[in-house]
Amino acid sequence: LKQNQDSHQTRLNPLKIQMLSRNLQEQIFRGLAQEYEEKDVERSMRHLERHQLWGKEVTLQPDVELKLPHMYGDDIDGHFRILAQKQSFPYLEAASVLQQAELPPMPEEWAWEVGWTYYGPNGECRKVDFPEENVLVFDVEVCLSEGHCPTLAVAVSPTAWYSWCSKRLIEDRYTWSDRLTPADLIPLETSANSSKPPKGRWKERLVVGHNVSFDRAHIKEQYLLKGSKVRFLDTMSLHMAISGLTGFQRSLWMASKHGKRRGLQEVKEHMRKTSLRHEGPKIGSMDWVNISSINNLADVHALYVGGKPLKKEARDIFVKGSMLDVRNNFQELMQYCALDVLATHEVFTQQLPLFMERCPHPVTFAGMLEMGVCYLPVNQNWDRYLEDSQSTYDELEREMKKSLMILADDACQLVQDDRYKEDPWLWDLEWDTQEFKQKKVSVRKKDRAKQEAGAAAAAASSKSVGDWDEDPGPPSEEELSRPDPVTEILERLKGTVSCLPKRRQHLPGHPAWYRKLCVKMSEEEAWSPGPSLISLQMRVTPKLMGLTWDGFPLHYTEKHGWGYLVPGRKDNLEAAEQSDGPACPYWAIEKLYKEYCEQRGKEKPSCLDDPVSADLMLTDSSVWETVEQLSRLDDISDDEAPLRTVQSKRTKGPKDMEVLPEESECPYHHGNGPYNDVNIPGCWFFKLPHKDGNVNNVGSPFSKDFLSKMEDGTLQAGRAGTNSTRALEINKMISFWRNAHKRICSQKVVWLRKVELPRAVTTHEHFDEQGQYGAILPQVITAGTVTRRAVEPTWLTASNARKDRVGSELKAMVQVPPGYHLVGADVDSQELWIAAILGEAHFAGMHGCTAFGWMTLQGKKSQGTDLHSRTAEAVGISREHAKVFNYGRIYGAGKPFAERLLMQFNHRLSQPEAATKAQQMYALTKGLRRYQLTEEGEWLVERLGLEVERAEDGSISLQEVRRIGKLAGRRSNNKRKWELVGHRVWAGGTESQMFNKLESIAHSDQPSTPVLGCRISRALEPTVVKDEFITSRVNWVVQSSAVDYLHLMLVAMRWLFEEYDIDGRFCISIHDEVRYLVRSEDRYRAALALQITNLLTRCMFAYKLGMKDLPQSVAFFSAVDIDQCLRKEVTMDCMTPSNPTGLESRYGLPQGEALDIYQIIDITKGSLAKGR
Amino acid sequence: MLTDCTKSTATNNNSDLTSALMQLCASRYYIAHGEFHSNSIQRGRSCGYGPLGVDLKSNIVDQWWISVMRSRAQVFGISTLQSARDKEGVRLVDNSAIEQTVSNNELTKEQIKTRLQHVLQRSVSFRTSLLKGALEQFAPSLELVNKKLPFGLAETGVCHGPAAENADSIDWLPEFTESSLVWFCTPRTSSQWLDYWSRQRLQWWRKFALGPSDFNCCDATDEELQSGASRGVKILYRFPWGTETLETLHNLGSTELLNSHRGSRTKLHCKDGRNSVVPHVISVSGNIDRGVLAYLFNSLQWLKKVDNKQKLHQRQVLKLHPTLSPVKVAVDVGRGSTMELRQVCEGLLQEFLEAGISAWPGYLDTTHSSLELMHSKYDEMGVLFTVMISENTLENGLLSIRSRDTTIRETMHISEVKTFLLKFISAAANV
Amino acid sequence: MLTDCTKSTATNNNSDLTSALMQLCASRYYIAHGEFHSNSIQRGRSCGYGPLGVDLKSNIVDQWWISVMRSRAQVFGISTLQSARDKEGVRLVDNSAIEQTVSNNELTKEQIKTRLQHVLQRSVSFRTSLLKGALEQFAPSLELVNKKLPFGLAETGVCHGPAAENADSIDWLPEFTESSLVWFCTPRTSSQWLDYWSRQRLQWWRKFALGPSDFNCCDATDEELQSGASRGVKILYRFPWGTETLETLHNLGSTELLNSHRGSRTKLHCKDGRNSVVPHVISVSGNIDRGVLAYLFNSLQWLKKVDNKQKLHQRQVLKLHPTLSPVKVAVDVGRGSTMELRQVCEGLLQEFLEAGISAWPGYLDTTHSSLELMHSKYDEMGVLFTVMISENTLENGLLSIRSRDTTIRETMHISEVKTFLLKFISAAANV
Repeated sequence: LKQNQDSHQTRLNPLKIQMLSRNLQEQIFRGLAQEYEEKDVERSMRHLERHQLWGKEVTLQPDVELKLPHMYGDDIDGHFRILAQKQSFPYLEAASVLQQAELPPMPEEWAWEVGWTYYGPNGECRKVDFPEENVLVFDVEVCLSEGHCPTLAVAVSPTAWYSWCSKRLIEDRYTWSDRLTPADLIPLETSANSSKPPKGRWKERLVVGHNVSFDRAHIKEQYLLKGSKVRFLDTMSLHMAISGLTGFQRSLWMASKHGKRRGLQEVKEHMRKTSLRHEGPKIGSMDWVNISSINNLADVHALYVGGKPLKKEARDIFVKGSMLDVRNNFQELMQYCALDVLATHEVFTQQLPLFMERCPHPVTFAGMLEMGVCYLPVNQNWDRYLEDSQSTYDELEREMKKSLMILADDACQLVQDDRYKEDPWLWDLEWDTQEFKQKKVSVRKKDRAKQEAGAAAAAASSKSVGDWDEDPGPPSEEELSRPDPVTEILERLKGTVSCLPKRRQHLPGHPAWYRKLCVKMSEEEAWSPGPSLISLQMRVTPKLMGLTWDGFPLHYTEKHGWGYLVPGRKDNLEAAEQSDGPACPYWAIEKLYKEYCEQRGKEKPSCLDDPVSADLMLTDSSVWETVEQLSRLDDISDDEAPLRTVQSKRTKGPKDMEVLPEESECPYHHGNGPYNDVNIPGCWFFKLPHKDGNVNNVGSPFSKDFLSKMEDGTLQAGRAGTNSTRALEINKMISFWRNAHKRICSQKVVWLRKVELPRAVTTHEHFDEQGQYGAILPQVITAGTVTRRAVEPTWLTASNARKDRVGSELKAMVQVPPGYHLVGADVDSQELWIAAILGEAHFAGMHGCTAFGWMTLQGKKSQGTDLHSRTAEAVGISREHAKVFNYGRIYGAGKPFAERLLMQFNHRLSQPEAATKAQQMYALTKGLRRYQLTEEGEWLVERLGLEVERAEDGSISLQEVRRIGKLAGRRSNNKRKWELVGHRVWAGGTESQMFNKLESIAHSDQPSTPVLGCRISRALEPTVVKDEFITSRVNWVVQSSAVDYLHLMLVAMRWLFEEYDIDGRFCISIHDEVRYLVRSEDRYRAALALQITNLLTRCMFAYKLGMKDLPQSVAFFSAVDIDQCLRKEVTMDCMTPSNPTGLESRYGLPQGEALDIYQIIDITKGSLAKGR
Repeated sequence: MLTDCTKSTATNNNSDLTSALMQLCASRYYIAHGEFHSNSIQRGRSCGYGPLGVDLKSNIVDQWWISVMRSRAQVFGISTLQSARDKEGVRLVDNSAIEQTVSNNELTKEQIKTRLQHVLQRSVSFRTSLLKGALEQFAPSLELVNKKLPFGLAETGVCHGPAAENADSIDWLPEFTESSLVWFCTPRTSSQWLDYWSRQRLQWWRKFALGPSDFNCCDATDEELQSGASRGVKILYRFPWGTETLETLHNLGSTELLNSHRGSRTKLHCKDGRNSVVPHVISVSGNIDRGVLAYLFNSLQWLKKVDNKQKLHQRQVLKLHPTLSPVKVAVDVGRGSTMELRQVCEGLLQEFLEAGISAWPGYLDTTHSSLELMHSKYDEMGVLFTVMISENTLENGLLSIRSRDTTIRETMHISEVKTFLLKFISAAANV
Repeated sequence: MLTDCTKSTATNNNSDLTSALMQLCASRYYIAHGEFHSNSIQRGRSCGYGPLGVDLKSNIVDQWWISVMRSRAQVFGISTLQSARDKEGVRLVDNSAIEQTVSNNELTKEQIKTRLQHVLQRSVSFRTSLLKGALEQFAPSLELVNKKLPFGLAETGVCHGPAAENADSIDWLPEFTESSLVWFCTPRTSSQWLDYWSRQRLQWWRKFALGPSDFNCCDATDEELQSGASRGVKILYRFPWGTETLETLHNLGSTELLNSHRGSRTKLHCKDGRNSVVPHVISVSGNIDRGVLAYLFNSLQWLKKVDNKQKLHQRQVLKLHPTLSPVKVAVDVGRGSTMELRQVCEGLLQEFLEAGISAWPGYLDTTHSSLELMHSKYDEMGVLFTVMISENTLENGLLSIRSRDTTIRETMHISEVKTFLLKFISAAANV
């Protein structure tokens, strides 16, 4: 053990984990000290020893000496309670006024007037600047055909109704600017043309709405960088917190309530399963359906309020109609909007008490308010980015299409001499051409036509007598003045057009498959030449490109989707002679494969380090989405598996396969098949592997699941030309922008005038008069999932910039105005730590006592003792892959998921191999199931006099349970069923304790988060769902605690900003990452505030889990980023095809700073106070 | 089996590809016959062009103008003189004055020298680039836009030189056609504009390419930078013998502009919002002759094919972009061409020419060759479509039209060909 | 009162007219500023052209190509080099070689002479006409038409000289743009072809004239005949200071052709029916720069008008033919131009440019001048139509469009302007 010289503060816990410096521990835990029980320490040491973690060398970090701000309350929990209460007090008060209010009657008639109109209790109405009450229910409607500009809005306060109309609604003009300025938006705090509130004082006010972030994005003052104290409360988020549904539950809910989506495969499957499983005690586990709903206002209203369903038909006018339609239905639409406001109020009235009861900690409420005011500053570079990305995309797409068109054109040459019959890909296309049709003309007419043509010819010959080769000299003046005989002939010949049918055939001379790729000439306007309809999605494309899979040509069948042909089959060659379809040129396929083998030399060893495909390289929470999707396909949640003897065997082929007399197997190639019902002479057909299991058909070999296969050369273009390869490359490059451009381009940017910007910006030396400064308000649903995580489709899911993805520099386009900086940090392995500390609290109540916890705190990549390296080593996969497994497992995914993932990473792995590996990995980590006997079981054991192997906690293994069961059955006469086992636990793995803790919370009567005590959605409480949705519930524990973490941070940061006069605001939180927009001069103080925030938040977690100490290694962010744009690392230059020269040279953005706690203390002298 | 072997053979046998293309260019009327011309163009200089080369080059120049003029309102065309009395560029003096001096035997050595110095003072200089002319036009052009930035001056024209270092090796004065856009902008935006134009120009080159990825761009190294330039970008084409620069973009700052106006800053001041600035200069200059060659190489496709007798053929097709292709349609007759057929051809050709469709009078050639030979000739010329008039046409007005790209023949009525071609050409411009 | 006084004042005061036009050309972006340029173009030489001059000239060149290429199937374009190592044309030698000789003090007189002779032998010659290049291309071109006559080779390009006789007066090397059609025909038909082309060319010049009678033709006198020519025709324009030749047509017989191929007749033989002949050459060569000036003079109209304050104004209108007019439409905004109006202008301009209608971004000029001043500026530029965008346009899409020729303003919807202009221009081309 290395000792730091200056160690008077250095403290190690009994497990040799470095704890907080003494001064910090004392300040935070107010003199309380952690106490350690001898037996717990011993138990922990033994556990660590078993997992080869005991006695590893650790390096110590320097101590941190810091004078923390004065803290409130008796303990850290009290501190946070007081902060949160102070912060949310005015809003909470406003909320309760609103909740108790009796709303005034709704006006009968709405005023057709620009701006706000006030409707008094006695039917009077007058124009006002904006509603002045402290609390409003608010709803905005936008006529989508006219862009982002708000069209009309309705608000109600406890005392009056208000309506708002936009200028664009009232005044009819030919054009309107497509640039949004604050003047186009709805004012709530300032009068027109002003960006200052009356008397210069911003008031604390509350706005309630359903999906209120949408409404917020249309409020003028929200775009101002500083000032507004309005906060928002979202009834949709409240609903999610109270009664939210998981994504899967939503589909089930729809199916059950509306009978919609009956056809949805997964839903059907689930229905079948639940009915199957509950043949015993018949408890309708669909009860949850009645205590929840999906998120839209109508259904939420029906759930909380009931009564007559809301009418939503009028909405269509806003969605599909024009401004004129809105004008024509003005009163009706106002009424509609007002009814929504009314309904929102009714919902809110019901929700508020429920929410306060279920999420009782004040930090939750305060945190949600803060989350509701996201703000992303942008400048002129935003437009430039959109333009650059789109034009790069367009150009690449055009290039790709062009290469595909060239391929199609070139393939046409195979028509000559029927050469297509020998092409390994193109032999089965439709190669037939059409006869050129002429009208059937009567003999008489034909004769006349002939005569006319004859006359024409005669006219011609009469003119020219001379030799063709003779220079006739120039036409004489006389000849020039007469109509030219040559044109005369032409005109006459043109007359014969009458012999053609009215409608022209579409390229009759071209092969049928090509014909289908061309636009018909007759379709006037949009005609474009050549096979312009071709796209990657078409079935003909992979064939034109000559794609091969491990050297075999791709082939498509209706029944099995995309697969490939493997030559060498002999058993069906004779049949080929008789069939009249196109004959497969198996000799050409053989030749192709031979060439492939020669090129390769020999078979490449199965590669372990395939790049992780893009969809798995995601932030932690999106892994969860993938996991949720995948685990839905798990037959049965895997912990049930050992008890039932249903052993999932290798999937058999479809039934008719067995009809074939002999099963023909390919001796030299293993893959997904062969499917011998595809009877192609001389070839076996294998299906391409599918990420959701091999029973599924592959619809396109260009989907993003195959990107990694293209990168490693498994799937490649067979033709030697560059066109195919290039098309594949481009497909990869444009995949991001293709999927995201709609969402990104529809981001609403509001540009600010100079007077609307803070003086700090406009007086800054880098302020550019010609520049543009504005903001995007991301429409974040503050609690959008059942775990209360925020949801937003663009910014919260954006991946980081990749060199080969057009437009992936998105995040970096959030750029500060002059004089400001972005200060933020990622919480280091947030979810792992939360899971770990839960496990530790459960096991021995000290930091680092479980193997999993120890690895999280102390594990080192260099020593191979961190979690991912451990898994990688154990299963023999790469560390990157292991990461995906680890997160997946912690989020509750089972072995089938792991199996599938393994096979996806390495398609050459067989199913049994994958299963073994998965088994191995789970035994090592999660451990094995052990069982506690029931009273009945114990009685039986005693009666039978059995010797049972028990663990420390008295649990027994599965084998023992089976043995007891068997013996009991043999000895007892009656067919009585014994309830042998009750509680089940995990044991023996590094993560067993953690899972036991998670499951114990998930299975408890009222699952709630351990730190802030937020209860799980009513739709997931065990009383309602019984044993359903276990995966979701287990996952909820960690995820929802992570949300608690975030809320704690937001509250602490707000406190420190106010307390120390740090000029800044909350900007955005993306999962485990928070960003603040801070005046440049305050940036280091803000960085220190962020570090202190993290320290207090972690301590709060520890404290609530009964630990009065915190390991030094997690106390602070490893780095706080101080930067001028949003990016993963301050040094990333975000080069992409659309930003080829990088952020620094193209946008003039220098690298930011990433400072650890020591550097920050150095700069700030450890003080948050202004003016050092 | 069909194999596109442009690239694969190319790597094996670059010089073969080059000589094959040069051979094809000479025999298919792109460049004048003779080693001199083929060497010239390979070195990025003008050569004598044949009818097809003239059209290809002028199509490229036209597209260049369209792209710079139509892309932005503030681009104005200018035209400056090739020669001036100046101290820069390639300087030349009149033969006759020297001849007189030499032939006059009565002059002393000193007299000869004085005379020669006199002659030298009256030397004429030929421009080596269009930049200087545009810089000189800057001050008068300010009026066009009321001193508002940015704006650009565009020009295409012949430049000479650079003169060979070694006087002995000067056996001709090299000339080339330059395209030049000189863009004046505020210092603040100059690096953005450099990016903008680099992207624009690369896109433009790629737009007409069969294989766009052979066109690329890269930053110029410090040694390659023009004097006074802070940054430069080169647009490159990968020729079989290596990459060559087609176009260069330089951010010249304001030094050159100040030089050309002898430092009188006040004349040069432009508006930038409320400020007054001396603009920065972005020069975008391309070598059109090398561009011609790049497109020729880029569009040459070699296809191997095996015919029904298992013989291996090599088909060479010049798949020039429809917009650049010098001949859009060839009009030809089948066997046994009679006077009437020829007249129909003449009429059709006239119709095409009047509609502005450049057409090839294939029927004028009366040597009867096989259909296959004829098609391969037109493929090598890069002719988009071949219209065949036959005896049949006289009866029912039907003719056959063959596409260069698919090699497929369609039947069409004579009254509809023109419309089809016009539509095809105008639609293809947008692909 | 409105009086057309072009002719009356013109005869009274020719030099006034000339200087007024030259003044207008310089201030309205036709030619570069400065005495030098205005002198140059008056002497039938190239000058620096401004944006409008560039367009006018290129419109004339385009029309020339259209007229010779589309008129007959057998005309092929070529492009030859400006300079060659040759004994003809303007011969020049490299400065540096002579400088070296002069600066080397150790050389004897004889050594100097030898060196100079050596240098002279390596002189470069610049072409003085395009004829020679075309004659050289004759033999290779025979293949194009399978030795069938007649056919022609066309080229436009810069020529130099002729070098001034007096060595002292050479203070620059004059350059001009020549259009050349070299027509090869049988000796039997050559004089008919000369007549044919003379008629064609005169018709062409007159087609675009406001006052066609100023264009005329006459036979060349014997002294004026080019060497070897049996007959010549000149096309003339009556400038204020007298008539000048715009284009000359010569029947050159076969001498020059034989000379350029060093008399090897066999290579030159063409078919004339069953006979084999050495063709005769008709050369048709025009001076485009002088053509530009001719059209400028021809289309300038002076109108006196009295305004409502009884003051006399003189309105100058450049009534260039719609086909030649460099700017078809100017886009401008009314007073109180806001950002939005400018955006509409930009959009409209873009639409015009994309449709190939050359348009002038008048809205870029932010100095607010009176409407009257603006219109007279556009009239002097020869702008066919002026489109005015106003506040009104934002509300109902209506704009006003003023015609140069009638000075009448019409109201039109913004969505219909483009189609109107396209129709007008294409219809005017046939007038």
